[in-house]
Amino acid sequence: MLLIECPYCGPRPELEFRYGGEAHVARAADPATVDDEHWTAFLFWRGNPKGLHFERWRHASGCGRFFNCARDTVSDVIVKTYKAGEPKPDAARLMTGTTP
Amino acid sequence: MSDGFRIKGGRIDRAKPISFSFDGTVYRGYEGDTLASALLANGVHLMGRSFKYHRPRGVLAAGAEEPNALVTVTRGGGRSTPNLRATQVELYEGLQAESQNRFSSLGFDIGEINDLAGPLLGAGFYYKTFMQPKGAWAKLYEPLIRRAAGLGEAPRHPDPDHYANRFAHCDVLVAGGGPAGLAAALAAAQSGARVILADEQNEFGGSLLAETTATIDDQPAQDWVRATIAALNAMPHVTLLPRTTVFGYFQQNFLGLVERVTDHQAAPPSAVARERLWQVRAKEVVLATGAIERPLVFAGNDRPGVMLASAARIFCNRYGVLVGRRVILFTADDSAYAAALDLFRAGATIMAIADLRTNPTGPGVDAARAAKLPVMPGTVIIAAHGRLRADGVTLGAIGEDGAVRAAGDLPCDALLMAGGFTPTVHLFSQSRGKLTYDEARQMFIPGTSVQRERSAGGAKGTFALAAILAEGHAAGRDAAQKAGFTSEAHVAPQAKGDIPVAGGFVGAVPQPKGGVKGKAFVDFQNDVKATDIIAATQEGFRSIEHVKRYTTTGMATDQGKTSNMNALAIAADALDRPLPQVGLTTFRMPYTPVTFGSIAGHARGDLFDPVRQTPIHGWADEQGAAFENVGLWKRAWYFAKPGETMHEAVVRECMTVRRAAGLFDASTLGKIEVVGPDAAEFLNRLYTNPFSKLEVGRCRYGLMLNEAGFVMDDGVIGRLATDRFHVTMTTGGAPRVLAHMEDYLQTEFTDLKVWLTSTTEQWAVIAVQGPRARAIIAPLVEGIDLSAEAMPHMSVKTGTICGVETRLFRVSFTGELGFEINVPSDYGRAVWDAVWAEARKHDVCAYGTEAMHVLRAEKGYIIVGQDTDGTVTPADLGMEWAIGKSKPDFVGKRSLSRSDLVKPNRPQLVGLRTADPGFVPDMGAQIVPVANPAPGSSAQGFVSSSYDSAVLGRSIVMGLVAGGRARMAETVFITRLDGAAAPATIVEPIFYDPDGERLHG
Amino acid sequence: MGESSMMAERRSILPAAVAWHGVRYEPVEAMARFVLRGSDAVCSTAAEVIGLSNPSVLRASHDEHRAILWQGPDEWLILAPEVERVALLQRLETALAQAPHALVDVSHRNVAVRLEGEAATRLLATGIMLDLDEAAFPVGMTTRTLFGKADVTLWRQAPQRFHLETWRSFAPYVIGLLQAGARGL
Amino acid sequence: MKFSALALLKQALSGEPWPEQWRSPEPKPAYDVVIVGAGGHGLATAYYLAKEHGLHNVAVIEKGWLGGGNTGRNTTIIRSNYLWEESQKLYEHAVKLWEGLSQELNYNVMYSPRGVMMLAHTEHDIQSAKRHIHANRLGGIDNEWLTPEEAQAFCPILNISRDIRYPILGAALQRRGGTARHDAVAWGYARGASALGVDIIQNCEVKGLRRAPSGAITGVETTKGFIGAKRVGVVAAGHTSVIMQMADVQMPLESYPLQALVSEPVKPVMPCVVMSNTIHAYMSQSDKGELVIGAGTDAYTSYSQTGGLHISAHTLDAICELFPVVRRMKMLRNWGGIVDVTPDRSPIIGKTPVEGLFVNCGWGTGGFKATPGSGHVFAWTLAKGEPHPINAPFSLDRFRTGRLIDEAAAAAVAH
Ligand SMILES: Cc1cc2nc3c(=O)[nH]c(=O)nc-3n(C[C@H](O)[C@H](O)[C@H](O)COP(=O)(O)OP(=O)(O)OC[C@H]3O[C@@H](n4cnc5c(N)ncnc54)[C@H](O)[C@@H]3O)c2cc1C
Ligand SMILES: NC(=O)c1ccc[n+]([C@@H]2O[C@H](COP(=O)([O-])OP(=O)(O)OC[C@H]3O[C@@H](n4cnc5c(N)ncnc54)[C@H](O)[C@@H]3O)[C@@H](O)[C@H]2O)c1
Ligand SMILES: Cc1cc2nc3c(=O)[nH]c(=O)nc-3n(C[C@H](O)[C@H](O)[C@H](O)COP(=O)(O)O)c2cc1C
Ligand SMILES: [Zn+2]
Repeated sequence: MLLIECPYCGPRPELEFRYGGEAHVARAADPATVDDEHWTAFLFWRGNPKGLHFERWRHASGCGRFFNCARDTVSDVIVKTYKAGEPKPDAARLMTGTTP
Repeated sequence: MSDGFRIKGGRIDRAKPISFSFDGTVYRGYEGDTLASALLANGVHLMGRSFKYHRPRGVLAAGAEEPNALVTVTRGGGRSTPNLRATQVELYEGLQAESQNRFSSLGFDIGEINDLAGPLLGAGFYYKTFMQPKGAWAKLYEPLIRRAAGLGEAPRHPDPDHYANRFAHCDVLVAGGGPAGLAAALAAAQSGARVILADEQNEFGGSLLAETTATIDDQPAQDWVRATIAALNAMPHVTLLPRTTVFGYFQQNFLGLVERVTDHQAAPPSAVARERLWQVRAKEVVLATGAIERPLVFAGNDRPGVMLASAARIFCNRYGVLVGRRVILFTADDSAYAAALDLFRAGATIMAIADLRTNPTGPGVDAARAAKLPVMPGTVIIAAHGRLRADGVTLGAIGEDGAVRAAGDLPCDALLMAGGFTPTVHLFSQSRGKLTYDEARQMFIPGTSVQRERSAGGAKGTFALAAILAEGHAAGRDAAQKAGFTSEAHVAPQAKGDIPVAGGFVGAVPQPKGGVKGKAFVDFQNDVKATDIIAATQEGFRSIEHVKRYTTTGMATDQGKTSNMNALAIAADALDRPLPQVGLTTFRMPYTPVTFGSIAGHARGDLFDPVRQTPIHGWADEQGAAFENVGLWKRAWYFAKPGETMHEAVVRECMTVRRAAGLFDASTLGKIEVVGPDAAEFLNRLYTNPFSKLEVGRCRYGLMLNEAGFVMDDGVIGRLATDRFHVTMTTGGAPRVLAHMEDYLQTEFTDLKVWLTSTTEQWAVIAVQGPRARAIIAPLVEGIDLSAEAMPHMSVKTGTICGVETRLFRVSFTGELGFEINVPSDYGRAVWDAVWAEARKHDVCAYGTEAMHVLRAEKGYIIVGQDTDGTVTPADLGMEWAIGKSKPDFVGKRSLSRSDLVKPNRPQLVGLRTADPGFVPDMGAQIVPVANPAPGSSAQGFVSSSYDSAVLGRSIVMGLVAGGRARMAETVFITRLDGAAAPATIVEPIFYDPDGERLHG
Repeated sequence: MGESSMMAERRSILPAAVAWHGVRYEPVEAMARFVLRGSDAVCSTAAEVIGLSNPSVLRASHDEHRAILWQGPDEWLILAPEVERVALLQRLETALAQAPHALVDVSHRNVAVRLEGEAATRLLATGIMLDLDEAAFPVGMTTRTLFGKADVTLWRQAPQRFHLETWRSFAPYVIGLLQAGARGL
Repeated sequence: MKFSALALLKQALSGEPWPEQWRSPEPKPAYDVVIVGAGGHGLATAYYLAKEHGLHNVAVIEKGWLGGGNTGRNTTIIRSNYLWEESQKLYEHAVKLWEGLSQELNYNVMYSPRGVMMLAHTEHDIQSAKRHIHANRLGGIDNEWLTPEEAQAFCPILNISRDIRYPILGAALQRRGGTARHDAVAWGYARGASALGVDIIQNCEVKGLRRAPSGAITGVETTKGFIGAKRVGVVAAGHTSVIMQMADVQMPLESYPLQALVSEPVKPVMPCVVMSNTIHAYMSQSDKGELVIGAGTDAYTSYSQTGGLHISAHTLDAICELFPVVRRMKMLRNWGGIVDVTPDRSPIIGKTPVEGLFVNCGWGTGGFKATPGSGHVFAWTLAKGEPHPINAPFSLDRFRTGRLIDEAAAAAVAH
């Protein structure tokens, strides 16, 4: 069970959270203007990287907030969590800063 | 039988004799014994039969690594536990154990014929045969193989025992309570850290419990153990967990421990849990799990009476049992000399100490020589003899050239093997730490850590007691320090006088040219021989993972604790590759097998999942309602009167609603209060329907799509104020809908000032449906004008009922005049009772979900999840009317224009009028164009709703049919499981009161 | 229009108090409960109306009869005596009229139990995954979390006294799990 | 050397070692077809390419040991009682091949049609089960409805008490469903393919996909150097996204850890396969005697091949409810695989936007059962450059048009 740092409540057991899939997949302001290709990408295409993954979690059984998380999908080590709306951190910088 | 092999000394309590039985024979032991030690004391070595060849087997080890002595312990009823290691079963008065995997008796087992057929049954033989004729495998061979395989019998009755769970947190978790673990726990605890110390054994002390010569801080080692435990016990921030196995090491220092609470008791109190699962989050971990001795691989090494030297020493010193009177040792390790000396002092004759090494030296060897024990350097055992018990060996001398020559036979009644120790790195590996190979000492030891842990003692390949204690102490301090605790200087305990492990051997021992007859086992439990491993490599299985799976080495219940290193060495040798390159197989949890029940814990019966009941549940129960599970809720399904069938009850309930009225408990309906200045705009974006212009006091149906454009939920939404909506949704969908709304609100539509609060449980909901609905509730309602003009269909008003505040909805899911009375939950039952009292004056009934389904189907109202399945669009349902045309966007809108979603032949919701009015198709029946479609034909759709409608006197059917709405009046066929498909006509999906007059009554 | 002057009777789902080994369970009396949503300023205003302070993150502010429990960065749970419910709701809405917010009555949605006794933390550890050591979870701390499979709000009122709040229909599960846990103490 | 009882006897008497089951060659500079991934699907593809399409200049490149991916770590449930016609055709094609696979490969894969029973616990489950049964019968696939009593007769240790939290209301039974020995499937195909000239190159990881200026595939970069290929078929299960990324192709995939566990072996108690999608429990008993239990996926994507304790616990909760006699039995080993999951829980088999690059992936939690069929149609696709009619609907394009084959919609999990 992961230990996840909620940006509001601090470290909490994974079971209090709901995973929300890849982060920073923005919904177009006006979907009507998006062509099929891009709309399909928005709906379904996912990076699914082996390595650093930016993902959404919600502290569902806690403060209820969605937030973002940078996690290494090989080691499952959580490198950073940050509030929804905050900019995506620089991946390269995050990885160099990590000790497993 | 008498316990003739019992000697003086040991940690058993001679004041507490115990009688127990094994395969029906009664024996005597003492408190403090294990089943294995007590049997050995009685001279019983034969304790089991092997998996494949059914070879007679005795005990090999004294602890968790035991592969052979597996027994079933029964306490009657469902309390039967197979595959227990006799070395870990603590003796209690009346214990009953049975041997396993033998056909007839342990002494005579017809399965032993397999031993003779050995050459036919080499590694992977079953992949090469049993293929002809086709089908014979499953019918003929497989059942035979299955019967022969397996070990013990699964229990026959449900387990009546109780299992507990505990979440725990600590600064330092110490796994293993031998010298390393005790020193670590003490050092950590002295600095003030919260410490948990767990050891799988009944007593702390580990290897020290069998130590005779060493002293620690100038006292006998066992006295130091006692003092240390006492010191730890006195500290309130220390939790000592004996009989507790650390079985799993998960992410972020989360560990699973299982504590055996009552298995060692003769009469466990029934109120107490049998086992307790500890789920521990530790800041820091110390792994002090010790090391496990390796057997040596030679012919006959599996015979009863052949065992590990360390085990014999433990039986002797800890349990006061001599495993034999004429003992031969076969060693490559100094520590065997400690065993030899101890057994010798206890009265055994040491027939020979065959040492693989040409020039063994060290304190153990010196002491043995001083005691005139027959030390034979450069000697191997070529084979051990004896069927049900080892009775002798053939010795071999290793020449200068390295060749082995037979050097005569020697009798014995016990043969002890000492192949060196393998550090117990299971937990370290599970934590994803990387092992490194210590070339000189031929062992894998912990290398790079990944989590916040460190190893100490035998687990790290450190074997001299002084060093073990120093390492344990340092590890404990380091762990505490990393967890934020610094201590004033406590010094590490000082030790001397032990005979440490030194040396060792991996692989198959040298043999005379041309080999020897007889089977040399590597994996005892799975009957894997050295030759099997070599054969596998010859067959192309070059990866150690392939070797493991092809030979099954390391896959038995001991997971190769005693065998993996030997298997690896033999494979590496056969492949002519360096051992570390061949590599180990993956260590997986659990360290030793863990009871399913302890993992499931409290999650059984009503605690398996919460049982949610409405405030009115009790009433329905009193009326004898049948309930159905919907999500976590129990919902009243139908209210059969005595003697009524379900069908009769449902017919009565439906007819009553249509004729007069019915009461329905709709409390489970999901509810969300959407509040804030942007509430209407938020709903505009989440539902297909428009909400901006909805007047206060009015309701609107809402259809919710997922982003892919498919229907995900629906419900009625009432506007209570400009900035306040009462939103309802399906019972099962409520959690999903709230999560979906929060997702969009928090991450996409962050510009909106609106908040969501679940109010599902704030309100009990009593639906009163039917022509008499208004008359029923009128006497109870205050402050609300119930007239059709003041309160038309799809409106909501607040007022009081029975003096209680209510949100009263005029809505209908039956097509009748209907109200849904929302009252605060604690009042639900009383208001229901009051409404019921009124209702009875009108000769009405309560109805359940089944009647509700029929009534709504008669009206063609859909149920999301039944008439939709996650692939259905609003247009498929003919619900284009629910889409706000002028809205620029809502969730799912963009997807609706994708090419496949606008195809004309998509399945569309239609009614189906069966030619035979009495034919009620199965829900899920397929729609086909002919009565007898050829197998492999395509379906044109399926039946989504199908009921017997009492009011219409016929069946009513809805279904999704390809291009259905353009096919009105066409005849199609509906499949049945008991014959040809039956004809039906495509009609509009509304069967009763098509103009909706009754709604507005 | 009805002339009913009857007053329906309230029925709690909570069983009566029980003492287990080392810990006593007790139903908490009916209360007024509101969920308050909005900015921090909204909570400050509300707190002033109630006469309490705006609780900090993961804390409760309270007096003998009322409490504000932090639930999330824009969410608070207000507890007050049942008799104050209607008046308090009005006073709060009046005070908050100008600030965007949501105030929702959940007096019947939630129920609460009180656990007290030297074994209280051990019993809770049957289903609560959080560290309940006083250093990690001091008196005055509150949070939503899980108790087994049920969502709960936990509030530590004294070293060995806890207020455990859950949705009404989860109460039998929560109490059942406490009871089962009491066997494993 | 042909395997048979006689051969076994001869070998036993002579003491001669058996020949290698497959060769372990070094890679050639180039092949007609390179398959990435020596799981069951990749090996079957190679076998059928050689056997049925005359393509012998084929390599299967494997980063680890063959069969060590999900093929070697699945709960081996085989069935074809899927809902949608497209799925039925695909999985039934596989079941037909399973029935003769041991003979085809001269390797006992221990296909055991002991029956797969899927439990219904709610009214909704019953409707869903009946829908499957009707759809399957129409599709020519056996599937029948059992009452709780009939279900218990088929699996005597099943608890059909009405008093449990989610009582069993009935079950759908596919008698032709069952299990097979996972490892034997990989080994049998490897042996068969190798004998037909296919090079299986283990311990060789594909690190890049080389493309011509036109964009077409020319080969793969590996840890053993460049290997040329006219066509490349990616059959890498959990790692598909990673490999497709090498050609800048984004996939509708997410990789999740899926766990399974076995109990200690016991004498036969479990005569069939039982699945409960509603409360997440899957159990059968292997020929060796372990209860083989499928757990769920972790909530988050991961390539770690392990998962959380709570996931296994959730499954064991359910197993103990359904089979209360096993509560006292013990978990022997627990492990994880990495499953690649598509949005509609159906696989993707076919062309990609890159010329010469083909993909077979997205089998998620349930592709073992498809192994022979998947290999068979994918071999056709690679040989002809066009999909076989059976896999044509399983194109990547369906996510754009919305023509999803959503098995998840009707059943929560597909094992
Ligand atoms: C726990 C579990 C239980 C399951 N239960 C069932 C079940 O009961 N029934 C069922 O039908 N299905 C089940 N499945 C699913 C099934 O196992 C898979 O769908 C199926 O085995 C996939 O086979 P494959 O050959 O495509 O993949 P794999 O066997 O995973 O083969 C893919 C291969 O590609 C290799 N590879 C990856 N990247 C590279 C690279 N860069 N270079 C070279 N090689 C590479 C991998 O090492 C691997 O060997 C289960 C899966 C799991 C994990
Ligand atoms: N001087 C001697 O008597 C002597 C002789 C031979 C070998 N050795 C070796 O030297 C080492 C002694 O020191 P040590 O403290 O490192 O080891 P130890 O063997 O004394 O203690 C390890 C303890 O850890 C327990 N354990 C192992 N895995 C566990 C788990 N997963 N969960 C809970 N408990 C677990 C064992 O039961 C044991 O009590 C041992 O490896 C021992 O075998 C000592
Ligand atoms: C159907 C099946 C049955 C298995 N039976 C056993 C078993 O009896 N003993 C065992 O140790 N492992 C068994 N395993 C698990 C393997 O040892 C191993 O854990 C699995 O192949 C995953 O590989 P890994 O753990 O090396 O990563 C079994 C695996 C499967 C798929
Ligand atoms: Zn939080």
